[in-house]
Amino acid sequence: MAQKSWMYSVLEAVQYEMQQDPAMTWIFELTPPVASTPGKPVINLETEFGRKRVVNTGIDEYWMAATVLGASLAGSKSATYIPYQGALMPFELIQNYASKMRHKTGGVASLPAVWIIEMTGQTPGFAQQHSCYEEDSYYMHIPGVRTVIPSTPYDAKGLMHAALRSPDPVVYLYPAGLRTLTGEVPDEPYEVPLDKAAMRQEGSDLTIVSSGGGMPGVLEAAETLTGEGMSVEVIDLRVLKEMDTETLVNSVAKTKRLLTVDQSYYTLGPGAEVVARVAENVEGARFKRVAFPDAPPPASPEMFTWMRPNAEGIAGAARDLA
Amino acid sequence: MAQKSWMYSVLEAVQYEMQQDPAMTWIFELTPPVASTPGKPVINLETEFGRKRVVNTGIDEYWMAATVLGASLAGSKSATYIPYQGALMPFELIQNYASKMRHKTGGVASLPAVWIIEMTGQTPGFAQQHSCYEEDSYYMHIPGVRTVIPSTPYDAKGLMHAALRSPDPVVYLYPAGLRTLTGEVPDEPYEVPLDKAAMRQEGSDLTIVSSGGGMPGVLEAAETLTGEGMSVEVIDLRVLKEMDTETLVNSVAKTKRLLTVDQSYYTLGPGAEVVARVAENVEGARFKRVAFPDAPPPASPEMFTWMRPNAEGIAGAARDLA
Amino acid sequence: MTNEDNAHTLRCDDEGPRSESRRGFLKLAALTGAVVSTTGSRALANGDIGFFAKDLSDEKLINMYRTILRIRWHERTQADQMLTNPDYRGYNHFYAGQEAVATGVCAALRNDGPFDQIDLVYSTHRPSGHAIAKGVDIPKMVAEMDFRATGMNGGYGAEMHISDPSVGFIGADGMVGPGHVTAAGSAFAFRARGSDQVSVAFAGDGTYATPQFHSALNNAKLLDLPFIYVLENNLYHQFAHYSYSCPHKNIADAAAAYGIATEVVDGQDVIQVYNAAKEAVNRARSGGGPTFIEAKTYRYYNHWGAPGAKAGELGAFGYDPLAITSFRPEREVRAWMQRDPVDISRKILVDWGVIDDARAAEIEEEVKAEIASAFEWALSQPLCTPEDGLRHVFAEGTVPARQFG
Amino acid sequence: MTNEDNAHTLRCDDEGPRSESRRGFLKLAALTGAVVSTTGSRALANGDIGFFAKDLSDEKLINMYRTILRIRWHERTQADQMLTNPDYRGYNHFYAGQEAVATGVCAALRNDGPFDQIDLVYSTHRPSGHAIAKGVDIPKMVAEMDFRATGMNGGYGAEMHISDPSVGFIGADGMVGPGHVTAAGSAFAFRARGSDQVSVAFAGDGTYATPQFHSALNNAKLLDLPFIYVLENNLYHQFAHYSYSCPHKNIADAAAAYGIATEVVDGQDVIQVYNAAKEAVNRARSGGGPTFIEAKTYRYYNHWGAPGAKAGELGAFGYDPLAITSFRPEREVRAWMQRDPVDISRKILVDWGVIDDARAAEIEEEVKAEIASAFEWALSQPLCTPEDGLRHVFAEGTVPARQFG
Ligand SMILES: Cc1ncc(C[n+]2csc(CCOP(=O)(O)OP(=O)(O)O)c2C)c(N)n1
Ligand SMILES: Cc1ncc(C[n+]2csc(CCOP(=O)(O)OP(=O)(O)O)c2C)c(N)n1
Ligand SMILES: [Mg+2]
Ligand SMILES: [Mg+2]
Repeated sequence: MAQKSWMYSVLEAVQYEMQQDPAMTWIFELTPPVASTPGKPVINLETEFGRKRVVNTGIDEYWMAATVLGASLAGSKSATYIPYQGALMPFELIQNYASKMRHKTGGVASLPAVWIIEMTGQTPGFAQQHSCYEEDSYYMHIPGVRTVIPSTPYDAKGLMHAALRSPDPVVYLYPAGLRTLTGEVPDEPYEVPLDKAAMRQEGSDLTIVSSGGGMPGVLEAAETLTGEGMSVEVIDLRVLKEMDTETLVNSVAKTKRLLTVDQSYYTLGPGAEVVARVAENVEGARFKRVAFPDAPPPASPEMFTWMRPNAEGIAGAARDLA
Repeated sequence: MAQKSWMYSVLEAVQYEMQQDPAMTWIFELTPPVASTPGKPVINLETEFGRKRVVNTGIDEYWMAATVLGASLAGSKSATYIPYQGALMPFELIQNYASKMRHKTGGVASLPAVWIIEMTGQTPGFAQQHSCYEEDSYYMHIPGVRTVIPSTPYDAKGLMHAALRSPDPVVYLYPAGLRTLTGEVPDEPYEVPLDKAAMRQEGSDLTIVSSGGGMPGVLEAAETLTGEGMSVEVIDLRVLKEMDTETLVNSVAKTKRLLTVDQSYYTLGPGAEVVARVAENVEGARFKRVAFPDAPPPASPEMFTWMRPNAEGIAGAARDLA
Repeated sequence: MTNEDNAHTLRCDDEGPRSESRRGFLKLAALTGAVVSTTGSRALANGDIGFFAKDLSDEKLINMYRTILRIRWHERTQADQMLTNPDYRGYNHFYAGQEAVATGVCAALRNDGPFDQIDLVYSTHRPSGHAIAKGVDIPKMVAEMDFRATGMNGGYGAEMHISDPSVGFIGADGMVGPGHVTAAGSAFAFRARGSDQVSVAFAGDGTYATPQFHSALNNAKLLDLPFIYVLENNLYHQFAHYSYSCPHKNIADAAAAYGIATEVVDGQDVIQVYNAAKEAVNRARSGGGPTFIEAKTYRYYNHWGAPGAKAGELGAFGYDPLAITSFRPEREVRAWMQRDPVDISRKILVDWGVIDDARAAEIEEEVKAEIASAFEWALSQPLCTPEDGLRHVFAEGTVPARQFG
Repeated sequence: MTNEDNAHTLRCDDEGPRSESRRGFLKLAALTGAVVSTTGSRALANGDIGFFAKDLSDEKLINMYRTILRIRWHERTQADQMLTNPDYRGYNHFYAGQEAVATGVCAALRNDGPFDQIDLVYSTHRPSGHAIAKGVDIPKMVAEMDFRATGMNGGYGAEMHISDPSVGFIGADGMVGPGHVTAAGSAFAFRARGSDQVSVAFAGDGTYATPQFHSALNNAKLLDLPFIYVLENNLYHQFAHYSYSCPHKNIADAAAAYGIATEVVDGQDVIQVYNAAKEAVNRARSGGGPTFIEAKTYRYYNHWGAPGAKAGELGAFGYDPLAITSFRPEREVRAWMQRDPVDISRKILVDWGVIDDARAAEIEEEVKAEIASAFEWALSQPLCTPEDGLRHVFAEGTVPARQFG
């Protein structure tokens, strides 16, 4: 166990799995598979496993995703890291081809594929095309692909092990804004399950549900609210597909108040599904959603930071609801 | 006014707008812009406007969508008909480039672009890749593009006029399963607004909300339920972006029961957004969603027709809820 | 899975007793179906080098003939079902006319053995010929196409998604685009794990215009992948001539531009196709990178289903009701049918002394019977159970029903 | 909008008094920066044909020199801001080193007049040079890059999305891919409405690998569009040499394969670039279809921002902190800086007798002052109003706030 950066935690899992399986491949475009953390050896997949297995490619994210799929269909576990600029380039391949592969073959296809898809860091100033967080909804609607989104280095490593060992294709969303987080992360391999939400804080007055890049703001708001005497339950979805309905319903059955927080657009953000599932199953509850407005993120830091949900806005919405 | 087929109604609008604007272009791939209806002249855009303005292209739906965008940025109104097999091929172009164009330029871009995107007819036997209806959710999540989905020949024509006259880019979803519908459609041009849901039937016990290919089953179920003495309000969303929240909220404020029906997948189908918006605004209501399960559509007609929501299933869900 | 060890056990796909050299028959073969033209890096010093069919056993040659017949009679039987049996629910994008392409290519591949040693084939929306040539179980395929629970894919996929990895048939693909890049991805995995397997993508002339065409070829070249792109240029994509979407006469020229080895072959002559495929496979296995084969061919039916066809007769003529603004001239169809792959392969075998006319006819009768019984078996198989639609979304379990609220 | 009528009013972009022919200077010009090589359909009978710069007025030549200097001093001033002014928030993908490409190309275009008559330029993530060459208002561009409310795009877009349709600058594009196909779409509209406008896509060597490269070129050729693809090959995409993603030495070979006219030019010499662009524009306006120009060039800064740069000095050297596994050799950067586009253009003008060294230096001082005052104005402009982020989603109205529940 040691303090590890987010990227180090992820690559530690990848390195281990590549050592176990000499057929496993890794494809990258801009982000070299290199990470370091104080007191630990540098991880560099390219030099460790060589350029036949670890390939640096041109600007063609569709090809990256297709190659991982093709490798998996040929029986080789495979993963790729797609930078956020290309997050939706391979969408059709995953949505209409890969995700339906098991079903359409009646279960005979081999599919150990993992697509790590970066979400932007939402850097103020980068604007529209370089600030969107919206891909969670797109990938979450797809059946046949497990979609996960870690929010801590611990989960990032454990979900990566689980994804790489799963016979199902996995879209592993990587919120680049969380890259600066560090945390206590075991050296040994371990799995975080691909179908369970995480209860981050228990409470009885109100349930707040978020995921990925939304979590830091939610945790900060929860701290403020707790300080004000509110008993807040905080759930980190962690898995978007298949969503852990039970944890959500049990919580709101108790609190009768549900606030969802999305860093992505309001309309059909993950929060819409959370509210809908709970509304179908819990009577007499009250609901609210905090989200980025249905507008592309503008460049101006003044406009952008005002539009992005933050701890203060979340806490305000929680107070209104409770 | 005359009985017109769906396709005839649509092309009548396109023909009129192309006659008005000699710069307007049309791009197609498989579906020739030809339609006939008894007693009316055949419409053939290709022969009427020539191959410089009406282009038959290769299998490259991304190019089709990009060309329409490029034409619109150059000041030429433009439209394309993308067959359902290629429904998501141009997704990234629309999602990350076109939809953000007005915002990122601070409002200076010219954007009279219309992408007609076919949804499958959900023909039993066609299976997975050729039976998906799922694109409504993907396009609906995008800000900056108006997404509409007609369910009658009348609306199909009126929404087409409105789309072609709108300064905003429009994704016009075309449920191919409704192609066999005919209806009374005026010969003159008219617009159906790009931001209003349609109240198909008023009632006080229960609100059913659906759209596009889901409507025939809903109307059939409503008839059954009405016959049984239930007072059913039926709303056809017609516009997915921006969704007409007011109509939905007013209805459920009255009925206190909301049933949504999607022919597409349960998770993050349009129904999720409908439920979430209403749940945020109406207290003490009860909710239920009928949808295609979170599974790709299988080929076997036995499996597929059982999975697809139909009038009987909708009526059953309504009875449970009321 | 695969590791470096078994990568070096090269298996020979055409082992068995060599028949006598058939060089004497070369001239005859050249008459029946010469290579249309060659481009790119293929430069043969004389007609013999690269004529790999010279070394094929009689048994293998007869098998190729039998494969062509199986494809043909599967098509004809299914067309007749569609035209005469109101209970038949299957459909097809008929492959008749193109049989020599699938047969010649797959004859050069490794089609049985452990999954980590066989060659893989990615097919298209027109898959039945590729599937049969790669060696799938025909009765199960027929059952799949009629949505039967015991079909090759349990009734989940039907024609546009048939698949059988056990013979390396990764399968059909209803989309035009994703498949060929993904096929190159399998080739990438072979190279990464040090395997000598080969990945083959069948594709139509329509694929040229897709953006993925560039991705597949560019990366196959850059990474020198063991990848073979077999483009069946049957002149039309759906109802449009390929000149609507491609500025090249030979689409292979587009591949040659990447520095990829190319061959343009007569797709009606199984021997020419085999020779080109064998050379490509040799190149790929020995680390020489990708090959692009363009087979000039033609389909006898319309794009989809059997419109214009008559029960008991080969081919479809006249106006395709789906076409509207353009369709194929009937004379063009008839001109191509003069160079029928079944006839050509039979003549070659007879000319080479492998079989005589009587044996050829006998084989055809055997195949007809085999196909008839495949349909008989398949059409008596059980239909699917509705609830099973909720399975096979993930490797384990079922997803919940949602259609009843 | 445009209609057939005004399509025939061909306006000449370089009208005005013709200066004397400069044929005598050709040899000198050739020494300062010869065409690197030519491919495809370009075959000049002698050195004079196609040397369109011979007919340029002194005024126009001086304007080109001024444009190069404006781009250069915009870059250097912004880099200094980034390095020395802690309050400065803008960023850039610096274009310094490539100035002659944008300048030479845009000098051959129609840059003012009604929107339905000017030529359009689609730019990249590295847009400042293209924008200045096309004629945008520099102070407003500088304000936009620092997120000011009065910026060219109201602070909505910043560097990667700057746009000004009034001069035909459709704008920057943060993505690598969508832009070039869309640019071809504008060319499609020109042809459809019978306009003689031209659509130009600037692109980097990184665009070669994108699937959209194929789409753009294939359709431009098939439809003979008035489309010019200017590929600035500065050898690197991000931190990778272009040979990682492209099997061609000249990327223009890829375009030539489609049957598109191609030119490979020395991107450091504005006259060579102008000549190639003028030929391409003439071809496009007269219905001759697309041209692909590959300009061999180099950027003096790292991919993004100013790491490795020093205030007051040109260029960035040493390790790029973003690169990690690969970066550019410092000697390569210095070797390219020997052939600086500013120096080359100045020498040509002096050699041709258009200006002398003193006037050249004077012009440079004028430009420096102009740029300094642009920054001064821009950096004193108001910041944006937060609520305005909800505007410009649709043509009218605002969308609701959602961040407060
Ligand atoms: C992305 C996409 N767009 C459109 C289609 C519809 N489509 C199915 S087959 C086909 C024509 C294919 O032509 P070709 O590749 O020449 O193969 P052939 O049918 O001639 O065997 C088309 C356009 C599709 N399946 N996928
Ligand atoms: C689809 C997509 N993938 C990745 C990126 C990230 N990216 C931005 S610029 C760039 C390199 C572009 O190189 P090149 O085209 O040569 O232009 P240059 O930077 O050399 O001017 C990359 C990979 C992107 N913007 N879009
Ligand atoms: Mg074809
Ligand atoms: Mg570059």
